[in-house]
Amino acid sequence: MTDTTQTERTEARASVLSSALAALPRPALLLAVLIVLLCALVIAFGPVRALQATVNGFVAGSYTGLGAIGLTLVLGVLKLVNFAHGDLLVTGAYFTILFAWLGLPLPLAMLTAMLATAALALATEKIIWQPLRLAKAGSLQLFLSAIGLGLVLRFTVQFFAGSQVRTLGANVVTSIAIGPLRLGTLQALALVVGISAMVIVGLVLRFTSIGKEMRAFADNRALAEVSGIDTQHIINVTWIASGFLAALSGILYATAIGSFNPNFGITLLLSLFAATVLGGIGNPYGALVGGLVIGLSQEWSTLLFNARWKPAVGFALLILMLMFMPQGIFGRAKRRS
Amino acid sequence: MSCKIGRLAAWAAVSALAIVASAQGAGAEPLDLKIGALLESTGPLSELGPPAEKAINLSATVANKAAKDAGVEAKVTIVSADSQGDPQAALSATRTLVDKGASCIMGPSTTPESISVLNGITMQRKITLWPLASSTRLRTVKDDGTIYRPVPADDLQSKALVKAIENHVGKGKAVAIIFRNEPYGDALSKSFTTDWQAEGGTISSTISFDPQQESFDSEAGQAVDTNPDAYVVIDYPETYAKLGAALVRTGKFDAKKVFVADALSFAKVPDNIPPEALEGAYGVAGGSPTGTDAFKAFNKLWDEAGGVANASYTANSFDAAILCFLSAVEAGSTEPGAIRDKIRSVTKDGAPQFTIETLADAVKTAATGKEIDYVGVSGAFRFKDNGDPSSSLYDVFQYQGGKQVKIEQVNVK
Amino acid sequence: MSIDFWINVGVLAGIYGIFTLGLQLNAGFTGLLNFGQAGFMAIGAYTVGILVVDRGWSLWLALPAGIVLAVLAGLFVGIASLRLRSDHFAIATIAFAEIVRYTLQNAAFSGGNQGVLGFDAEWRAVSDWMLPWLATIGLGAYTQLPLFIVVWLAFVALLLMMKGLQATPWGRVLRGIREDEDATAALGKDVFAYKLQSLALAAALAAVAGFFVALNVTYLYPTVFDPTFTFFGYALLVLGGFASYGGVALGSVLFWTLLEGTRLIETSLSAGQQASLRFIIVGVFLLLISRLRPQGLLGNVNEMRVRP
Amino acid sequence: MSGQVLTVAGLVAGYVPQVDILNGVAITVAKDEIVTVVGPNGAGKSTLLKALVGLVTPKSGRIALEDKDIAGLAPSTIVRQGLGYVPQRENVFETMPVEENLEIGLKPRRDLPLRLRLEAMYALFPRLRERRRQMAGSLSGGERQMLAMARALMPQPKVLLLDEPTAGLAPRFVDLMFEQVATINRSGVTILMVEQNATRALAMSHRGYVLDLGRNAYEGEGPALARDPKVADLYLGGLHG
Repeated sequence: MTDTTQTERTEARASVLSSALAALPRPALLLAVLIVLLCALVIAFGPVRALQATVNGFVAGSYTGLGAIGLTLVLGVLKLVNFAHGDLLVTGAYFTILFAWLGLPLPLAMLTAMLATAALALATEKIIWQPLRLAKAGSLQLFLSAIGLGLVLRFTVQFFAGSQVRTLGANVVTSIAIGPLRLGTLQALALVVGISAMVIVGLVLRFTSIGKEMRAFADNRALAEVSGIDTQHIINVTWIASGFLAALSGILYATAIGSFNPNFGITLLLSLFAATVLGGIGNPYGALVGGLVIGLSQEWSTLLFNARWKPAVGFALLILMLMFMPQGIFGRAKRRS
Repeated sequence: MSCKIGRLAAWAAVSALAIVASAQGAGAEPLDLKIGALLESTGPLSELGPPAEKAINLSATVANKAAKDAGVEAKVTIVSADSQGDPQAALSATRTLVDKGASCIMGPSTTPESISVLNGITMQRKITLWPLASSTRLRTVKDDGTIYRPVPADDLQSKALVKAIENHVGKGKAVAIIFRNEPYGDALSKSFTTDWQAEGGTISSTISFDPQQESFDSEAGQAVDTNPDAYVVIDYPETYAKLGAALVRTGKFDAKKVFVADALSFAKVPDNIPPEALEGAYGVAGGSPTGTDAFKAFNKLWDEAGGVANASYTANSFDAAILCFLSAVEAGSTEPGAIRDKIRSVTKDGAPQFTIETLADAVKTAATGKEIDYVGVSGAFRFKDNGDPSSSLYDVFQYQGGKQVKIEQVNVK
Repeated sequence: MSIDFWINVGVLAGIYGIFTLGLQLNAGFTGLLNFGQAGFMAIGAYTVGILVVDRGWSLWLALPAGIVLAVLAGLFVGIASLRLRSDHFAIATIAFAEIVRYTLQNAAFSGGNQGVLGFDAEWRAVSDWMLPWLATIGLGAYTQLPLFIVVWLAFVALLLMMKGLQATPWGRVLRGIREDEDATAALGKDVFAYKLQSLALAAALAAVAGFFVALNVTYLYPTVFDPTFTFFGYALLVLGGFASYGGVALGSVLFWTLLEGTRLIETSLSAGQQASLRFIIVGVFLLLISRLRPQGLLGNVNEMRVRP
Repeated sequence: MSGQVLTVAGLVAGYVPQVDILNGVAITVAKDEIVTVVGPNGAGKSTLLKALVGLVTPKSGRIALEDKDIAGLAPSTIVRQGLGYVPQRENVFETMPVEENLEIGLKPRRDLPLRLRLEAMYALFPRLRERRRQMAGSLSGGERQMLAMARALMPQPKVLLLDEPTAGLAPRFVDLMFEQVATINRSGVTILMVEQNATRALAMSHRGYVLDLGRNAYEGEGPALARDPKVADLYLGGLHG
């Protein structure tokens, strides 16, 4: 009996997928705060510097936010703290290198890499996560497995590809001028892809049958089961989507940033988690907006402090948000019965 | 508890037996030299691992060929271990190298690793350590003459940078410093600031960035916004690929105003760095290497060997291993202390000079016990008492068409 | 020769053991997912280093000061974030540890990027005094042996202390909190205060571990205290067994034997591949252990779940 | 066994290998009946329903829905065979609007038209129509219970399993809830219910079972069982105060 109660409590305590539209007040509040801050920065540092920092914040945020969308799905739907997610991004980028080396043209190599990473994510479900779930593994065992999987993925990539710096060879220096402001062309692409991915995932979750089932599963797994939802199917779909999105963001990251090695996933990982939690676990809009909020706050902070404090600013923001807005920007507190 | 200690002891005993079984008569002919390579194969600096590994392996190939050509019975084997870029892991890694019989240890790349390895192991065993770290802090520790740095320390290099900027931009100008927030960038930026201001120059901005961030556009913007006469960039290629792209994207950046420190000195600009970020940029490299035949020969060797592209400090790693080898030949021993005591005899000012191309002759001469002067790929080595290179000659180079071209030499004190 | 290597493995196992006793107290016995342990360790270690180098304190006086500061940090973190949900608490503590690390790297008082060096003279004196004494019983050749002995004496003492504490009413209340927080609160126990004490005590243990890290590495540098330290701590905790102090000792020895022992694998691979292979093996091992023996080697299957 | 919609025989089940909560339960439910299972705390009432719907895997015994053996199947499969289940707690998707909850409920029967089923539910529970766009998490206790039942009724189950439908409700809603259950039954739904509020539940049931320590203790017609002094003494004593 205690078993069930505990799982039920787990689910009750986790904030889950929710509709962005229905949760307007908190995002609106956040938007207001951001606008006030931006105005203050414009007054203090002049419009060009403040707005350029804002543009940079959007770019930095899009890298984190896009990566966090896949993570938030697994965290929200499967309640799994997937510490290997960053390494799935790496796998996606290196699959691209592999397929390009095998002779595929780059765009096709990228697509194949996304499919391959999705297949890999599904394979981890079959080989690792499903058996652990059936054995009723606790949260620490799952966490440990995720760390182990991350090590295996990252160092398998490194074993075959080496740890030297790689590039996908895209032109990363061209930029678009908007008045006195500059935005890198590929950075703009990253931002567009990030927002598109967010909207697509959001719409799928909101309106499609599988999306509704995923939300139901995330909300209350036992109830989803007895409502006739094929839960294993939902789990598989979630992994496929997560792997695909991870590869998409890994490839975009590798392309837009232009230079990477197998460590980039693990260095990005804590930011991904921060964006996920900030946005409200399980919400794709939240993941991207969470990423943007971190990006903005970090880039804005460079107007005030030396840039080397950037990461610390991100973590401080995370702690403050957890204390004062624990459900995240788009998260919804679940009432306990 | 006792059972755990017992287990440990059992392990230890097994390992000890293995070592005894494989041990060979020390100092006996022919020379069987093991050179340890402490590589950052994993961890935050893992991009440094593969090029360093290749450089040291190349040195063994070159040394073995030279020994054969010289008819000297000496063999070099490289043993390597992963320092993970972490002082604690570097300790374990070094112990495995020592267990494998390493007489010298090449690397590691950072000051914390170097000091912890020195204090923990190498100093007591008189094993020479050849760190690629340039912090002056390394000088402050007691090393019993075991540290030899194949790279110039910050204080010399910062003076070379000052001279190069004065020659190409002018005295008393405004300079923006951009550095990677690590011991290397931090220390060199501080010495440069002091030296530049002492010469009447101004620093328009000092920007340090966290290497683990994904974009550096704000940092780049801050650097160009002050509209400096020159930029000093202290960075590794991995992050400069991102930072340089961001600098170019500002639209207000002129790579010809850039002066890079030695970690961004390559024969050929690596693929991952956008050409616009370095084309026309100046840089300094210690010991007068660029443009020498040895430098060209090394780069040819590198390209022929295939594998990873050339990167920073590979020539320094290569030279360090060759120096260890020549010292062992000179000492006629692989005993670490004996090698340590001969290093100055193979880098003797005024003795007959040899380079990578005449290495066989160098081996032949050294085997007779005569002093020699090995002029490395990265330049001549003049070690001071503290093991730092004292060479006052620096090449000022410029990247032209993606290649390093020597412009002039400067002399610093 | 290789004995040196294994003594070093033993030193690491002992240090991580002390570090993980705190995690076991928090996660295993109180149900708190403390992921900021590396931060407390850094505070302890840096306090010692800075007091000795900058203020001229004795190393032995600086150690208690480091512990006190780590405890204060534990109380601060606890008061700020213990009311958070458990998974948020985990993330908040990790963020705290990272802020500590970045502060140490960027601030002037901590030596910034250049770290803190030269605080261990008094320990070296002790070590040098022990070596000839060890030599008389035939153990003198191993320079790390004094540190090994001191670390393990401290570890065993602290382990026994923690075991003893667990048997007291205080320890039973903690376990009650892990089992059912609401029920424990209903019995009139101030759950928050108990959790705070648990966290502060773990921070103290982290500070002791940090002191030994400093002696081992001889150099205080921020990256030594990155979150990986805490992850390794949890890995060996789960390996040894949940809610078992003896498991911490066993887990630590096994984990470090594996992690460092894999360095000795001889292959004809390149150095980079060999290094990668090591971590692939460790990763596979972590996957296997959580699959085959989820409760850990000395753990009890009924205690393996942390309340989220 | 003809005429029986649900037949359970010799059912043994539990959560952990060593401990069986159910030790050979046998019940039958005929078409259009309300059958109530009562018993003291820990008798295994909730476990019985969970075993029927597949959330707890039976170790032995037979569960037949009409003629099909459903023991050991996955919950989603069992539900598709025609069993509807309303858990005692956390029985709605709190982060989803009322209408989406109902839509999810229809998953086992994709052949039924959504519009018509929604209309049928709104007709049965007019309150839900008013709240259709509202998040289920913001509903009152009684409304949640209605939504939970409506969700389970969406696919027109052959038997509806109710786990303590009145638990945690304010007294004035308890009457309402029993009325609702009666209404649902009159609309042609067979009901198997587990209740703490035993006397009231038995009084409105066609038949009843008393479970104790995971075994059948008594069975009979609902009202008669409620009046049975032995049953009242042993099992109903303090339960409905």
